[in-house]
Amino acid sequence: MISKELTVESIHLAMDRIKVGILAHAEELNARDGAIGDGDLGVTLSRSVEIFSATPPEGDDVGMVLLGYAKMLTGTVGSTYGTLAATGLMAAAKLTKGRTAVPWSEVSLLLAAAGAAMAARGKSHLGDKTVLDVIEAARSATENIKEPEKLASAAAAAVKATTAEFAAKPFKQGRARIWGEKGLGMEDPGMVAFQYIVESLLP
Amino acid sequence: MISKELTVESIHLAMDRIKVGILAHAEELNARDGAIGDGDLGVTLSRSVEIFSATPPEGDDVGMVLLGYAKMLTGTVGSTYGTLAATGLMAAAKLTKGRTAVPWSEVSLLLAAAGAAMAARGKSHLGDKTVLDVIEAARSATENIKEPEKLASAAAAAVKATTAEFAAKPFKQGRARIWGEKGLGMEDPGMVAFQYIVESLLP
Amino acid sequence: MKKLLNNPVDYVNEMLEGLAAAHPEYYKRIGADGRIIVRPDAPVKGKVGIVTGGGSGHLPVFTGYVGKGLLDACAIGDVFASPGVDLIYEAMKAVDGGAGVLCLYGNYGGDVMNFDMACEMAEMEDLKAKSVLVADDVASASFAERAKRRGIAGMVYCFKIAGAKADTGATLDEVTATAQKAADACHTMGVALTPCILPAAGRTTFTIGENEMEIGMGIHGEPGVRRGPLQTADEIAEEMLRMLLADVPLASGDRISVLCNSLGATPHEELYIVYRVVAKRLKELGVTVVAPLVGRYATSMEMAGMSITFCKLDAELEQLLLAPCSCPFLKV
Amino acid sequence: MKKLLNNPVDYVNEMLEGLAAAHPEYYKRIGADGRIIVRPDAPVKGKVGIVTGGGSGHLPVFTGYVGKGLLDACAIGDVFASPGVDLIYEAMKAVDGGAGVLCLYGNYGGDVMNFDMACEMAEMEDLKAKSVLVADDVASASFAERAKRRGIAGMVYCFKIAGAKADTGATLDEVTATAQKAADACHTMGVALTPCILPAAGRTTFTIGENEMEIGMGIHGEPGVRRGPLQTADEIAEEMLRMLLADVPLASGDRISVLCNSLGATPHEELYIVYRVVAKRLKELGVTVVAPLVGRYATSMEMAGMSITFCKLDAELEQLLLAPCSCPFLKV
Ligand SMILES: Nc1ncnc2c1ncn2[C@@H]1O[C@H](COP(=O)(O)OP(=O)(O)O)[C@@H](O)[C@H]1O
Ligand SMILES: Nc1ncnc2c1ncn2[C@@H]1O[C@H](COP(=O)(O)OP(=O)(O)O)[C@@H](O)[C@H]1O
Ligand SMILES: [Mg+2]
Ligand SMILES: [Mg+2]
Ligand SMILES: [Mg+2]
Ligand SMILES: [Mg+2]
Repeated sequence: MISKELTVESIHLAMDRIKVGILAHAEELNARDGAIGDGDLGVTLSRSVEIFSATPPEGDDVGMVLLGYAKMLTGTVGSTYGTLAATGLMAAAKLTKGRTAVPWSEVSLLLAAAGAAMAARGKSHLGDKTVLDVIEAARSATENIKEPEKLASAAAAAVKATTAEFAAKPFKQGRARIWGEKGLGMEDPGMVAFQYIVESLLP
Repeated sequence: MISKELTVESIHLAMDRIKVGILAHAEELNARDGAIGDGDLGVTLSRSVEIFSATPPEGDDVGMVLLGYAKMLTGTVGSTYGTLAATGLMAAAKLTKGRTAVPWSEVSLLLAAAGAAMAARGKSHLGDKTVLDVIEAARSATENIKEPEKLASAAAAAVKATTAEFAAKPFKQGRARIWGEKGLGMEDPGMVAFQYIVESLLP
Repeated sequence: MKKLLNNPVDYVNEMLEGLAAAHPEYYKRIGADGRIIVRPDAPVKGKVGIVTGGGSGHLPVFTGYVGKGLLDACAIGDVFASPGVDLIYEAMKAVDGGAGVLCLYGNYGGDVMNFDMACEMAEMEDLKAKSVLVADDVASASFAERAKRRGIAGMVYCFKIAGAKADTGATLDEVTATAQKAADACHTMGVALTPCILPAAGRTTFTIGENEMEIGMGIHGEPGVRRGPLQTADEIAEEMLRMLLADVPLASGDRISVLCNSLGATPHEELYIVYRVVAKRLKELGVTVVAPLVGRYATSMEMAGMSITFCKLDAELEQLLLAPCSCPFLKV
Repeated sequence: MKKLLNNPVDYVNEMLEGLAAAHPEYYKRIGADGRIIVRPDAPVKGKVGIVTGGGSGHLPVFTGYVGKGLLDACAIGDVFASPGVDLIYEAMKAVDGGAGVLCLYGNYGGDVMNFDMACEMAEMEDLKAKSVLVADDVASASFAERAKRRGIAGMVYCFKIAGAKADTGATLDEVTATAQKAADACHTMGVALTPCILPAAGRTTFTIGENEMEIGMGIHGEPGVRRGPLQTADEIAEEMLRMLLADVPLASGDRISVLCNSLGATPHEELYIVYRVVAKRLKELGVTVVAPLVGRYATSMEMAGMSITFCKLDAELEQLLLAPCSCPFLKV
């Protein structure tokens, strides 16, 4: 089933799997976000993946399909996570526009581009205890990997470890920042959500 | 000390005594009013008697002195009790204007005039469980009495009995009316205040 | 609930000090303790003066509506207590520009006594005075006994309309007749959710369960029509509408104004949620809504709850409602 | 605290339905779910369009200030949540009368991201757009780090002044410069007494002890400068004034406007008690107060507490502040 290169089919397939993963953890993500934020992370992610699968973007241009998914995000709710995800997808779209197949080895590059764009959009930095830190972990773990199965498992392991590692640190961005000391020991919901996204892609 | 007839001196003297009686019971009257009304009866009565003794009206015309006291009441707070008392004093003033001495036997008549004017002002009736009922009790008990000591003791006994008798009935006027059933068993604070006023005049 | 207070004894005077400091172009303090607010240009020669009065704690009612095309003066009592007779009389004298004075106020026992007495004083000194009582609270007495109803938010329409009428140069009798027509046109239903705190007493005015509401409760906690579990906004709005429409039957083609009023804490958001139901129902009936008001127009400090007022219009009332007026709380 | 609610999911849409029904002459709903409010006459040919946006639950902020001489459109998010990027971009397109669009909104992370992204979209489609962020909350960052401050009640002055500037026919660069000058002129200190309830969550935004207050707390419960026992109104006012005057030193002869704003439940009476202290202190300093505002101008539903905003004026800002404007919540 897994194609030799990254194509629009593999993207649509990934989105289907992510949908399953997100819906299974929606309540949990709401609760995690509710403890330090406004409790909507599960809701907004669920709404997004539902829309993804209802009207997936057409065509075989990888870049345009990624852009299509990004636009669905900007068209739904205005949550931070949604806007950041749209920003990341757009950055990846720029690098893949006009291509129908992208070597799996470029995934790490796409993650790098996404992370950089998201940091600019969020005026945030690595180490701020946000989704940026797990994207960087995935980028680093996927460097030079060419097989899709290995990509997913390397990314999943790195993301999980990074999420756990950051739990002990203070939040420096978003609504969670206001909790100061109380945030110590808690995992960042945005990191956990990304972990579930990557884990849905495990073979 | 007690003059043969009602003169301005006897009025000033009565006001001094009433001041002592009111101040001694101010807290209690606040609490009684607070249970069913806005809790200001002791405060407003105290304020009134303080002003009475600070600047008693001048002259020897009984009516004009009563009017003087009435005007002090309208010039202070806007409490129901104060306005009713001012109304009663004005009615008595009308009957005594131009006279320097009024036979004690007319006290009952003055109470009748005061009560009638107050009922008109308050759009209320005998039986409504208000100060009107004790004024009527005092009027009736003082009919044809000519000696001031007897006047006070007859009035005090009647007022006390009436206050107690009405406790069992429902409030039909003022703020207390809204309490319905809960008002049963409670004495009307306005009646109790009048009781203390009359009792301060006991020899 | 918590209050920003100093010594509660100074509550009303400090509030008036701030009010006059913020809006000197609208409000001038006169009388003992500055407890009367008058228009700085009072008395206006030849214009009927309009005086109101009542207890404090209801801003913008009563004081706030002193302004151009509105009231000329307000006599101000302590929180939820009547202003004194002399204060009322002084307010009347301050605004008599030769055309007489209308006393326009809410139907509360203490206020009625004090205004009546002040009017008797005025009569003795040849100041022409008339009175109109606002008695719009549908829940407080049956239609047959309208005169016994308490005055609540409908007051705002009466102030506006009477003020506009006086501005036309109408006589005291004319202003009185129109004010009475406006008072008769107003029907209000309220719902209370929480009490407020009396500054002096430091305690709440009444108690109500955590999940209860009381339909028809008065703004000082006077008993209403029905206490029960808190319902949805739509259910509450529908119940209030039913009672209002039973009181003032409306037919297709009728024109009314509607005031959705917060008692204090209830936010604009919720008022609009309720107004939505009102607008829908009136549209179904073919009734046209003119210049609706949604906001905090007659409050009980930080009480939660709201009221709906219908002011049924004829050509005169509508024209006067839309006439210009200006105070810090209402500008047309 | 209790709310008049239906299904919390419908809270914002029902609120907007009521808002548009009550004031169709000011507000037209467009966009997905009607989540954009625009002036019915938008776009105004040749005039710079001014767009704001932000979470719901702050009425009159943000939506309420769409009106003549004020804002042209508002993109509306859920309670305390940003509006989506597309919504913002659609609002911008709806008000572009050819002179470009100014995005004028409060400095909150989510809003900044979404407005930035919308502006990038606008750039791609050759719609001229500029942004000015309101960052007036003195308690949220030091003067040296002003750009990090949150936007709170000072927004009202920025909307008013930028709206008046756009009405003069000024260019986008001019309106942007003046809006930035207004934003720089605004300094706000707040105090929170109680939280509010999030309709969807059914719980309060934060907790605070029965006899506590928090000076400088943000309107969503962001931590402030100091939490402590509730003090008197005068003490609280003096503390807030000290902080404001340290941030914006005022000298004799200076002219400022002052907004005493309730966060929702705190009644007008208490605002005036506080305003009294502000007026006294400014008078002592020889500072003239122009067109002060006292009331509920930027709220968090039924939160108790208040804020004081200083808007330091120069000749241009003062003239624009006094220029005519009209919406249901502010008329000059
Ligand atoms: N400035 C930022 N830069 C990068 N990531 C951020 C930033 N702010 C928040 N996040 C991420 O977004 C997550 C919260 O997303 P979401 O619930 O959508 O936020 P909100 O409801 O506050 O808009 C956080 O857990 C964090 O991982
Ligand atoms: N309409 C009325 N007619 C006669 N007496 C009344 C009336 N209303 C109240 N009272 C009397 O006044 C007393 C309350 O006085 P007060 O505390 O001054 O009232 P308030 O504070 O409500 O103005 C009651 O106990 C009752 O005796
Ligand atoms: Mg969230
Ligand atoms: Mg959110
Ligand atoms: Mg009392
Ligand atoms: Mg009283």
